[in-house]
Amino acid sequence: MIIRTLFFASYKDIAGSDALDIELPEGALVSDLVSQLRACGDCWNDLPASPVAAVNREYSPLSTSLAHGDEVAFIPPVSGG
Amino acid sequence: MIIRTLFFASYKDIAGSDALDIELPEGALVSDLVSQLRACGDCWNDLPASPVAAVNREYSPLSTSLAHGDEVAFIPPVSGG
Amino acid sequence: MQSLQCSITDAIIDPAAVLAGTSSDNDGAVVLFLGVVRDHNDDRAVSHLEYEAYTAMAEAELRKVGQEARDRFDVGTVRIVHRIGRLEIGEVSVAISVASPHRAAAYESSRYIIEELKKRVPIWKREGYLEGERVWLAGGTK
Amino acid sequence: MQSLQCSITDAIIDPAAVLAGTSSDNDGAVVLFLGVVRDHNDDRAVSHLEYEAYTAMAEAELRKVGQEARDRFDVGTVRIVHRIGRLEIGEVSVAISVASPHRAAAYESSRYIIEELKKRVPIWKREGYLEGERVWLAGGTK
Repeated sequence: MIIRTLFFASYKDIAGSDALDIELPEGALVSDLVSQLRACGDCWNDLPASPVAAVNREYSPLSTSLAHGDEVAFIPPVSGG
Repeated sequence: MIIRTLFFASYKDIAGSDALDIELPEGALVSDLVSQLRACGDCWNDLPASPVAAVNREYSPLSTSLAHGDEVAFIPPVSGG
Repeated sequence: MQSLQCSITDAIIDPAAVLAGTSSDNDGAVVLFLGVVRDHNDDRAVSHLEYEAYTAMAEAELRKVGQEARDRFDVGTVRIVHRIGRLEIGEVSVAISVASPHRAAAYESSRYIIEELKKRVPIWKREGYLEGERVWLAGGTK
Repeated sequence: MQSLQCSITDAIIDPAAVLAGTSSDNDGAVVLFLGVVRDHNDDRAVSHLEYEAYTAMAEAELRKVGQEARDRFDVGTVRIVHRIGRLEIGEVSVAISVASPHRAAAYESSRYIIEELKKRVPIWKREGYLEGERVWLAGGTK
């Protein structure tokens, strides 16, 4: 399945992109997406092992299971206001 | 000596005027001014025996002694804002 | 260019004018408080309000309150404007703007000013009710 | 006509427009909070800020925060506008207006909204320093 993966602020600098379509096996969790990204090495190691994530624009635990077409965003510490 | 005496809001209704020049003996205190006014009877009895007062635009105790030309205001409970 | 500006006016209060130029380059937060005429008080239907002030003393007392806020909190420019005369429902009776480097001080000083204003500043409000009566209020409202 | 209006914008925020029409006849108080770009942070001279948002989620999260404020406090119309893009010193980054029958609820709900916004709403700020460096800030400022 394909997961639309979004990166913001400092995580965008890590990813070198603001959005990537990542292929994952059926039944994968958000934590699997994180592991797969960090396994790419290089600056991907700068992505925290347990980043804050949102699935379909809702804060969601890393144990959330994903479905084809889901939108996952990794949320660096926010600094709005 | 002559004391300029100001009345606001409900006290103006009691005094029937927003300002009166009151003659008082030298050395009189604000409390003497109050007593003299209340002695006029009728609605003057509605003026509290110990009203909040300002002398020359500063909140002042009733024990404040007055001088010719002073401006005394009696301040009903305020309700601005 | 921090300053303290306090006035009593019989003109309509324009919130944008009260805000204009209040924040300096050092300020990160501005809090504007507006008091607005409500259509009821304690379950009575209000048609309008009349405000009266001991203007010279009220301006001096507003200035004291503003200065106390500046002494207690880390704030920049403070502006306080209170209207007098007849006010209709929805019109602004008082506007208080405070700029500060940090938001906590902006909120706290704004609140300090309105609470002290309601306790001490010689201004009085008479409510006109829909049925025609007019009554001077004694003491502050919430 | 109480409502909850939340938006992310790349246009200059006009405080008067944020205030316009926020108070109903039932409201006695309006509190407007403005976040303003300061010329320094932690002793470093700031030349400008760049704000980025996860816009769709940020608007949804602002709406949740606003709804929580309405559930907790007796408030009428709530408007929250956050700007993104490049902001110069003195420009408004966020405006929050709250109308309420009573001032305590207006102050407290305004404060609730800005504190929650800074904790939860997916918006990020990058400071540009006078010497040229640009750094993403992590976590809220005071």
